[in-house]
Amino acid sequence: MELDSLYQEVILDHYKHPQHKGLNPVFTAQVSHVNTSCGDEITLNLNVQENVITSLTWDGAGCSISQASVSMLSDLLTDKTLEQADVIVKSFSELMASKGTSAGDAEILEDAVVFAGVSKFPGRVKCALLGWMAFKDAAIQSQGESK
Amino acid sequence: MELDSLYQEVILDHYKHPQHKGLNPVFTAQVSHVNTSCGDEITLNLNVQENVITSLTWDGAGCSISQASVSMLSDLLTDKTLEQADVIVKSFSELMASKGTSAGDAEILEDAVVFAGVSKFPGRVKCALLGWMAFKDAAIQSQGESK
Amino acid sequence: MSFSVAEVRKDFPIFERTIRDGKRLVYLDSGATAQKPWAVINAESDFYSKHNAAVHRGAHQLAEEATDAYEGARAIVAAFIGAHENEVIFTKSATESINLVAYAMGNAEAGNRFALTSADSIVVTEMEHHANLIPWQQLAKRTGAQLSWFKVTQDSRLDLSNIEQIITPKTKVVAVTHQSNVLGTINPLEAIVKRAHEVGAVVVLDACQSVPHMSVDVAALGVDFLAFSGHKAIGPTGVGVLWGKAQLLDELPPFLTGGSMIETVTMTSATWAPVPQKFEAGVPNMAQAVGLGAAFQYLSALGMDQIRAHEISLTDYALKKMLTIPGIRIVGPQTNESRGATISFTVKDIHPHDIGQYVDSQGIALRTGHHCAWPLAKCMNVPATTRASFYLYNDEHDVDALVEAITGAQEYFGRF
Amino acid sequence: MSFSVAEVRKDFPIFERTIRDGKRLVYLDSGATAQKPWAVINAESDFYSKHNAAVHRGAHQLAEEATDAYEGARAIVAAFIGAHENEVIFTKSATESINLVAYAMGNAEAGNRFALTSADSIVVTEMEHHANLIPWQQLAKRTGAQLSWFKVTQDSRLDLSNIEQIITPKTKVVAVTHQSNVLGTINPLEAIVKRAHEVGAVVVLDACQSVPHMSVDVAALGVDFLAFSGHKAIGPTGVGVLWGKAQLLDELPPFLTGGSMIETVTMTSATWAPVPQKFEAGVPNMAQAVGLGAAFQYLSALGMDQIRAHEISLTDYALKKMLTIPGIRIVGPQTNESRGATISFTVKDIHPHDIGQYVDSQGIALRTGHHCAWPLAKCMNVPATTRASFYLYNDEHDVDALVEAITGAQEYFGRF
Ligand SMILES: Cc1ncc(COP(=O)(O)O)c(C=O)c1O
Ligand SMILES: Cc1ncc(COP(=O)(O)O)c(C=O)c1O
Repeated sequence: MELDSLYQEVILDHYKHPQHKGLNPVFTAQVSHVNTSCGDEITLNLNVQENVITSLTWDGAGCSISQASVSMLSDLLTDKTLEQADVIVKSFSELMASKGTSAGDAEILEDAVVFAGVSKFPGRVKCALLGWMAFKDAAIQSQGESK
Repeated sequence: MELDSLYQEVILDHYKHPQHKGLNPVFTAQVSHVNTSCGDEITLNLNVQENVITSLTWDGAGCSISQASVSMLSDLLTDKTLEQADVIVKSFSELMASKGTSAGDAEILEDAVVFAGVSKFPGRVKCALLGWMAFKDAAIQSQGESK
Repeated sequence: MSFSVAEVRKDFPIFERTIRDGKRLVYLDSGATAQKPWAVINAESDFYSKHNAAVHRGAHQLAEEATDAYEGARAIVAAFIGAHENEVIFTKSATESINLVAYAMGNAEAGNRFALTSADSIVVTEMEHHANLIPWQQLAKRTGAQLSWFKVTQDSRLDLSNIEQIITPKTKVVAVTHQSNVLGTINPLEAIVKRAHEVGAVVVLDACQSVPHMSVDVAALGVDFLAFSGHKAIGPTGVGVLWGKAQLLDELPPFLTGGSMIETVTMTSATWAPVPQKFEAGVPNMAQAVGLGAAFQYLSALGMDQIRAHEISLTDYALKKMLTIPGIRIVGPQTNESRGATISFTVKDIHPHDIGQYVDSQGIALRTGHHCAWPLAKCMNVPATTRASFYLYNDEHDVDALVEAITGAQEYFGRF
Repeated sequence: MSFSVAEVRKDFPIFERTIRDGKRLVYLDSGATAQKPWAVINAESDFYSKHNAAVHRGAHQLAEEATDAYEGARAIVAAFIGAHENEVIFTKSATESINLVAYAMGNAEAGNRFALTSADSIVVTEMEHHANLIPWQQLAKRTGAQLSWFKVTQDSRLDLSNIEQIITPKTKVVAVTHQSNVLGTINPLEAIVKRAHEVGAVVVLDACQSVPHMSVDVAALGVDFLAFSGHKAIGPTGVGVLWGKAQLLDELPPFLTGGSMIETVTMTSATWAPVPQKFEAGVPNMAQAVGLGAAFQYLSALGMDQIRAHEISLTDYALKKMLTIPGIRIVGPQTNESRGATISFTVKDIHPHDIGQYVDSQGIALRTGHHCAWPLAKCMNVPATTRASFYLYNDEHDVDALVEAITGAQEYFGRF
């Protein structure tokens, strides 16, 4: 079933067992984003020390895709440098814009390549990107502060 | 030709030789009306003495239909009482709303029954009514003043 | 029901197509926009291919025909809602209709009955669609007027217990929806209209979800303005209606300005044409107005009372069947009293968006989210809902398909 | 010309009908509204019969298809005028587009670059259509800003000799038409844009009469906002476009408020979605936007430069032939320099309305009156004119028919 390419096991697994959920009170940037078409909300707390993401935690309510996506995002980016994070975010954004034509770069995205299936569902791309866009903002804020 | 029912000889005659054109400076009411869709303008000076229209003069610029119509209006109403005028105006308004189905009451409207042809041309009904609507307003004003 | 849904569906070409690899289309999203019968599609095409010209302007045959078609549509719309022709204004949508009233009030100068100051208040409700909320928020902001609102009770009804405190002698306008696009609740208008008129306020009714589904008579309702969209009433997109009482429309300043709404114009000033022209600046959405006329002729031929009866019986069936699904919560009246054929719901442990996606894979179209009524979602304590909305082309098979799909979704997402 | 008018006419169904008892339709009123090819009519029908759903909202296949069609149309429109997609806003008409800018500026608060006070000025011209005049009069009235204007010379051109006195450091906005809908004059924009930007003002271009007839590139023109209507460009009624520079649209407050243009909403406040959604409240005129996309595809396939060349040669022919008629006065440039295919005229001793009526009896559609540019009529010292406006489906036979009919009218009204 076509639907299975959207709701991959890994995605539903992250949805049911979200990683890094619960906001760490120590952070260098806090950002809240909302999906205006459905109301999904996510708050991210990002902590950057000497250019390294020492913690990335979140809270929010939303559909399986938005929740699983932010869960994987946190997993992937924790302990990475901001430059490494940037590469990963770019790669993920490209994958989501691919309309099902890309399989994703597993070297960079690891488990998150399962979102390749989501890119076939234009209505859900925004869900998948919600946490990632929030992270982008948070990273800019953190850099602004460290300057 | 269908057009001939619009441009009757009497109408073109009044257009070329307008009656009562040129404003009489003595009046009990002065009213200006404009046809918003084409810009035709008419100013009426109405003089009512003891309920009788002693003079009805006008000035303006417009198409053959609007000019001929106000010319005939002045001819018809001069020396009539306001009550007689009211009957004539009602009869003319009904004729113009008839969409070509009425021949008009020649007893009341005299020459103005030629406007029966105009009622077939929805775009021109407004032209024919321009002076008559102005007269209606002027009559109300005159009555207001004599009260 | 006194018409055959199977026959009705034949008039709607979209049901000839299939969805998601050959599945039957089950369209349960008429609350967002309705499907169109050939009668409407052809009315637009015919206008373009045979009578197209700018109305009210040209001195030629096509312009006469186009004007007749356009004004004929106005007459049909007026008759449909029990109004006078010159009280019907064509807009592009209900959203524009409501903005028109709000902006025009904002244009009113001191002395005009619509002029608002910080001494005045505007009343809305907690169940309004954003289209009947934000324009009033903005008007309040521009004029300094105070915004107050009726709350929604936990059983999905307007809380009118404090009506005298909400609608006060300061109130100039009360904007309320006839039927909630989320809950399905049909609001009792009598008390609101009575109290509003008592204090000299006008009532603006958002009739988006009522005019398409039941017989609405503006005189009987007693409201002062009424707004709806053509596209939710099997009419074309790009056309809406604002109805207002003739005398009020006379006093209301214009909104959009430009061609065809003027009397005279100089470089520095202008005066206005009479209603309805005053509110229809520019070359209007002629083909769409004509299409809306065709839509109302189609609906009238079936009979609005028949359509309402059909929807009541379908809602009965749907409520009963849906309530048997374990973990379901109907967000809206649980019974079929004073409610329309719009059923919002949540399912335990499955996000509304995921429900929507699963049922879509089964060929069923419905909507998920806050349905442009975010404050209402907050007050019902749901982040979002899934909404099924029924119309004249839906039947019990569609309900069955929905119930089956919800159960399927529970299995699908219960896999782990 | 490099396309065949005879072939083009076959694409436009209206030319299959006859007028006034069997006469050939000679349609010379495209300046008011253009006729529609099957490609446009069918694009609307197809949308309704196959893909109709509310865009951006539903989580179902039809909603995805409708969104693709609607956003695809936006991309076509953007490409057609050399713009970025997110700079193209669908409105109902040029009239709405211009009102949008004027009202949104009126909504700007102190500190916003668009905020106007009595220390500011707004500049228009004496040849504006009411749609690009009255909204600015009203904005001036609401904000206290001063309204100034460029005059029109007796040879039908903008008098820019005093440009430094008209556009001053106080000027915040200059609203000007690309081509006059009465005179046919095409305005030189370079000097206006340069001076406006020098003083920090934005230029709003009314492109109603240019976009349908010539290739228009917003970047090359250097203007800041541009408005036009779909229906004059062989597109559907009920759709217009506002283009604006991305950064300016970002800073401009919203106009119509309601669904789909918000980010978050509470009972008392709201924040806005990014452009273009910020300016598209409510369920949009989807089928009409899609139809406009089809219109621009049709025009692009013929080639806008070819269409312009065709119109230039037709105007050449018409001007020469019409000037041979005794008693005729062309109200507009007498030569074919910097002018479009719109020719207004008067005929000695015959009122324009009567000319229009007579030529209509011959199957020829044109327009009489002030053409929604009343101040211009006053300044050209005519109570009204008769206007013939040509487009891609007109040819020299149509001009011949017109000239013959004018001569016929002279005979007809010369009877006495
Ligand atoms: C130059 C010009 N500007 C504005 C308009 C207004 O366009 P619309 O009536 O389609 O809004 C027109 C046409 O009527 C026009 O010719
Ligand atoms: C209750 C209600 N009001 C207003 C609207 C706005 O209608 P539109 O988007 O057609 O302007 C809608 C539909 O979206 C609605 O359901």
